[in-house]
Amino acid sequence: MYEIVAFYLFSVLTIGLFLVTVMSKNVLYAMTALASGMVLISGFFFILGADFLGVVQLIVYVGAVMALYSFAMMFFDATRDIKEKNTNAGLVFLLGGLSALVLVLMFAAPIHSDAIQALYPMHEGAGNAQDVGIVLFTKYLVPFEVAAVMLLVAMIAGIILAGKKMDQSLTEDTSADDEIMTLKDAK
Amino acid sequence: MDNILSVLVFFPAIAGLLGFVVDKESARAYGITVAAIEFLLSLWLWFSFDTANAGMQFVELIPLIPDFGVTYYLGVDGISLFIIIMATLMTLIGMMSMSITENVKNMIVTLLFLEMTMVGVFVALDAIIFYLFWELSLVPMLYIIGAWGGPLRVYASIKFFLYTFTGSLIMLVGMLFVAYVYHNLTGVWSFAITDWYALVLPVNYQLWLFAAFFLGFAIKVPMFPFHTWLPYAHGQAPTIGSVILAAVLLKMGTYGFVRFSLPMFPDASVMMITPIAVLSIIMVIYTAMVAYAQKDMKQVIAYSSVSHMGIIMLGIFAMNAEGIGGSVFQMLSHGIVSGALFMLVGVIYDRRHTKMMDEFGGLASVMPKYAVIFGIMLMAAVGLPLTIGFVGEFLVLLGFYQVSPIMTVLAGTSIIIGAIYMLAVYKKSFFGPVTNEANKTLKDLDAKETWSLIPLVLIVVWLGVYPKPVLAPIDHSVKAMLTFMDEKAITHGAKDMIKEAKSTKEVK
Amino acid sequence: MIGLTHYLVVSALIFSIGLVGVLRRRNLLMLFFATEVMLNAVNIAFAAISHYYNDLTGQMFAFFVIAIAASEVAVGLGILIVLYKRYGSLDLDDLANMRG
Amino acid sequence: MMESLVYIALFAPFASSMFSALFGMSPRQTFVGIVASMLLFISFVASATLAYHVYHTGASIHVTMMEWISAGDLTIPFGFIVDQVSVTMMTVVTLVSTVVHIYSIGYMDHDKSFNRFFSYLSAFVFSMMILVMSDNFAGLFIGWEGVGVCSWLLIGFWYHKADVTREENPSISPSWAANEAFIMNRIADLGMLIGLFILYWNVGSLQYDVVFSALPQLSGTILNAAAVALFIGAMGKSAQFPLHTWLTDAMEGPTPVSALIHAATMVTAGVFLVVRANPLFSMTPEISYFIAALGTFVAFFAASMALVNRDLKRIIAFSTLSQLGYMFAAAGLGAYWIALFHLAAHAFFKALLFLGAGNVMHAMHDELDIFKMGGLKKTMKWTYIYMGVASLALAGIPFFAGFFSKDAIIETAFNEGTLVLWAILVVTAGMTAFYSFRQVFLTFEGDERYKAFGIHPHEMYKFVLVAMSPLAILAVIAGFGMGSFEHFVTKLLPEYHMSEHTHHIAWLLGLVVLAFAVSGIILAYKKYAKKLVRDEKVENSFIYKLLANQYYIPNLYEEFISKPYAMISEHMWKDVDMKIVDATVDGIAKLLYKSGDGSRKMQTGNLSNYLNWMAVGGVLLLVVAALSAMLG
Repeated sequence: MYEIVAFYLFSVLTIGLFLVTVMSKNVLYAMTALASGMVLISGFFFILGADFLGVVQLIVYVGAVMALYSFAMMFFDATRDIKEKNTNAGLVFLLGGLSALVLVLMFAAPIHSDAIQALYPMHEGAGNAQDVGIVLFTKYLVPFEVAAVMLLVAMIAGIILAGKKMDQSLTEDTSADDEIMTLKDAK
Repeated sequence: MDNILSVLVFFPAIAGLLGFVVDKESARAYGITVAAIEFLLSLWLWFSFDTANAGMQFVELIPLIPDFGVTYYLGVDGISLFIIIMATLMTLIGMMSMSITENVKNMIVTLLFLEMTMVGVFVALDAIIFYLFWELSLVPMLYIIGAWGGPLRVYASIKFFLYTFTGSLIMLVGMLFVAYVYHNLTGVWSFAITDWYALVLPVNYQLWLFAAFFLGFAIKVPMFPFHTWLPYAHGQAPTIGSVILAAVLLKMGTYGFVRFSLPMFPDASVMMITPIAVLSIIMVIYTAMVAYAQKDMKQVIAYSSVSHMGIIMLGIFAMNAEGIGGSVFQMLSHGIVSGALFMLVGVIYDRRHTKMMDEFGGLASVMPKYAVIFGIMLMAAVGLPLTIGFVGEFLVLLGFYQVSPIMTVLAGTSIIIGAIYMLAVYKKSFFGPVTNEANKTLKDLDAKETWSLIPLVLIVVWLGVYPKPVLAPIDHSVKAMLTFMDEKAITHGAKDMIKEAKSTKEVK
Repeated sequence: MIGLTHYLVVSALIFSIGLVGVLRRRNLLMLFFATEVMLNAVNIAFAAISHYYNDLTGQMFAFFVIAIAASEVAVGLGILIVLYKRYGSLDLDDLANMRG
Repeated sequence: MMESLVYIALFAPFASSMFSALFGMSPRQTFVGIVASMLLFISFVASATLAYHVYHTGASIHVTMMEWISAGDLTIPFGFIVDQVSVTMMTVVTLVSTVVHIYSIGYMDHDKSFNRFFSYLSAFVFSMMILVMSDNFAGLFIGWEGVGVCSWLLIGFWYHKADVTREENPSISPSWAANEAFIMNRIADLGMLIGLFILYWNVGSLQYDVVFSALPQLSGTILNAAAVALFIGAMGKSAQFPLHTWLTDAMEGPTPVSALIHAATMVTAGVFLVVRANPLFSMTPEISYFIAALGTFVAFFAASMALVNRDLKRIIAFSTLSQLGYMFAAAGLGAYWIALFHLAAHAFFKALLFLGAGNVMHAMHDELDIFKMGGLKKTMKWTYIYMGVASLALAGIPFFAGFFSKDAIIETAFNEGTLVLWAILVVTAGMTAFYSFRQVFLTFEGDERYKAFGIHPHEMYKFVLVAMSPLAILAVIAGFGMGSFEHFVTKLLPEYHMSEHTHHIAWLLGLVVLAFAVSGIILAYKKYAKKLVRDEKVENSFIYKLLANQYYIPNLYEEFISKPYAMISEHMWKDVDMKIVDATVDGIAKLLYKSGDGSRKMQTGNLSNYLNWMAVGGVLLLVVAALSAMLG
């Protein structure tokens, strides 16, 4: 019973929060809504019994990713409202609505195939983390390592990209920077 | 020499690469030497060719991509042998007579590369290798037209390239499909043409595949209504480009029909006799008329080329040994004669920098030697007996008569309208008084030009009087192909057609 | 009882919201947010399918999605910073210098 | 021995041609002409020896030199046969050619292309020899086309002359006339080729003996088709209506050429073909009757045009045309040997007539208008005698060659019961006598009109006159060989016997013909022998103009064939090829360019737009997937 309540609660909340993320003009609001949405999504994972995934979701998304965003935002002027020419609302909602409709139709359709069989079944009794660990470090070892390397590369890339000329302020007195000058001229 | 064919194919290309380091002044001599060696090699091929054997000879087979059945597979039979010799000969003669002075070295290298692709097309027995050389041959020709051509050269060369490329892409799809069908039926991949021959396809497959191959070949031939790239290409190309284009590159199309379409799709070929014959006849008559209306000497020859290719097409679809054999012979004859005619137009262009016939008149009295050789080639072009032009044309018309007398009469009008435009050219340019001051001081053929044309004249007469050494091997291979087609045909109509057209009626 | 379909529908809706965001926003940062939304939507679907078919593969994929999302954010933000340094803006309309 | 004679007869002219060609571009060398003439004489001697041999042994000589074309089931050798028919032709051809060669040494004396002329002339003789000697139809076709080309070269020999209007010169220019001749012959050659194809596919060979022995097994339709096709070929070469216009225009060539090619030899090739293929034509009576009727028509038609013409050579050309009509009439009626006999006799006196005309031209500085001549008998006695003799022979005056042969033809027409043909041929005989002597009298008798133009005529060289004498002698005496000739050739050709009835009244028929001929001569004498009286009224009459303009047929051809052809060609090029075919191709290319240009606007450089497009694509894919899932 509580599962139903939780599901609908989470659903409504996440959809609402993400709507805020997408529609809000203020970056801070958007980011806050996004972070809250992420937390609620981990809730879905817990309901679904994917405990480990839920934890990872919390740590990585809410912890790391959102922290990155917040730090990044320090570079930009986050308090200002974003002024942008949004795409024609009609088109956006037509496409969005259409895709939602089609996807919902597709997912709501009954699945007939009996051929779907578990490739790596979960074990009764064993905890989710244990299961995940076994599969991850046996069947998915190579992808896992590759993912690790990728994360390392991404980290270094991020540092190098963002770290150049960290000593200079981004928001104030950019005229001192020759490079920026020339680029602006070029533009 | 077991790998004579590989040597034939790659010798010019390697020599061409080495040509980059040759000194500018000696590039021409280098090119002629290489072309001469290549020509001698091809002659050697002829002498060691077993004329009694109708099948493929000098076969080389090296698997390249075994998983997909792509092999390096070369071989010649009576049909391709002489086209190869003609290709090497025309390259040699073209180089000898070449009058280009700028970037000679680049031209030589380009020509040698072109020679590789030309020989490659005619010896390839693997569809992928064939296609490779087929497409590669476009590049040097594109460069020759684009770099040494006339004022409209960019338009002409792009038109040439895109037009022929479009056709061959469709052909490629056809090839892949044949390979796919082959794989489905046998479980192995193969692109070898000889393997494909064994494939008995249902009639509807045959028709579709025939259409795909047809587009590729027909544009190259070029058949009406796909011919309009040719006048531009010829009009803008330098003399050497026109010579090679007319003599060899066009033959790739007709050769393709003989090598692919007929043996692979016998039923479809028989079904398509009438449409193709109609197109060919339109091509013969219509382009001959267009040729008559031309003011530019070279355009006349260009359109006449199309008209003659119509005769060749007709012969191929006669489905009998006379017609197909005549057709293959006519390919050689057309190569030599139209090549020579383009060279002759080049001669006068070098002197006067114009090809407009109203600029000339009375050249026969100023340039007698030139007029004589032009006259001989002209007579060969209109198919005078005892010249090379007659044998092929006669056999083609003879062969096609069995298929349809009415259409033969229509196609036969080519001997009339061919004479009309050719004689008109001759009269306008060579006869009459010398009216134009600029023509009064023209020099007759110099040694270089004479000695490049004399061999062609000799061949024209030799093969006109005694075509047997060439015709016999062709006939052998063609007969073998026809027997094979007859056995392979699945519809009764096709079987009857191929059989009936093969033998004269028994006298009761 | 909540079935697989429910989760998939929610996932589809969230995905569509993300899509709306992608379509609507011109600010690069907001685009990133929208992308995150879409990725999370997919993760829900994965987890749900994993649960209902009793198969861990879905969770595995979700892990890798998260890993990729993390690295995307790292690199992407780096690029954003560079862009901001150069152009002083993150609006796509300002960055349109590849006009054909 | 005899085989090598065959080759000598055949290749001596070839050697002569090649020898002269060696000097083709160098200045005039008299020895070239002499050597060429000698080689031709050798060929003549060889032919005569062969004739003697064949006459005595009655056997034909058959040689095969080598294989020419062999493809499929087709095998064509270079084979030559010397039998009664071909040896007759060979002797006639080489004899006339030898005379013409020697004559040309004198006639072409001042021409700078002297050597080239001999090269062409001998090449022609070579082709003609192939034509008559070949043992198969394909070989005949080689010669057939070969003589066509040589005729082209020789008609256009003075190629440097410019085109003028038809009013000034009805043949426009030598090169124009040459092209006309070649193209008209080609039209007929197509017919001939088709004939060869029909025979090949139904018989399996092109050898005369194989074809003729297989003919009885063929159906009537095939025989008729083959006969029609071959006769079309014959019509072109022998200039039968409607392909006749080239022959008079061919007079643009040097006169020896007209004598040899356009009178004695080449134009008779059509008759030769019909005679050669007599087994075929005798099996197709309808076609044969058509041939006879057409021949009769052409005989009359050409003679009518000759009545009023003022051009010395054209008159003779029309008379050639007319006589060819006689030959076809004979051949069509089944009297093949008579046709062949008339062919030979005609060759002698017509060549003589032309050479005489050449003498006159030489004397008159290439003036051809007989109204500007007259009274030349004083200075040109021998030429007058020659031309007089030739004209007597042509008119069919008793005991000259033409009398025997022509009379026999007219008799045949009577014998076959084709009285209409007979009547026309008789009338034509009278016309022939009239125009021949009109020409002779206007040229040699009467007032000396040439003086007004300041021309000083002179007789031809002695050796030329001597060289012409064999022809003159033959023109007189050839008729007496008729009996033995019949005996000779009917070993090969079907015999032809007059019925009892015809035989009885033969003298009466002969008398009728003679009466017409003599009255023609008398009429000509009365009108033209004293002096030229021009009658404005007659010359302005419609008929006179019609005849003088060759029934306006050349104009009709130009208006309704040449000009429309040129116009259609122009349209084909400029409108169809450029504006439809090529424009379609370019249109496709333009369409691609346009669509590329149009879609370039999508490339805004704005990522957001790209994202939108991507989303559109994604949604579309989704919809497609959903739809296909639903429908599939």
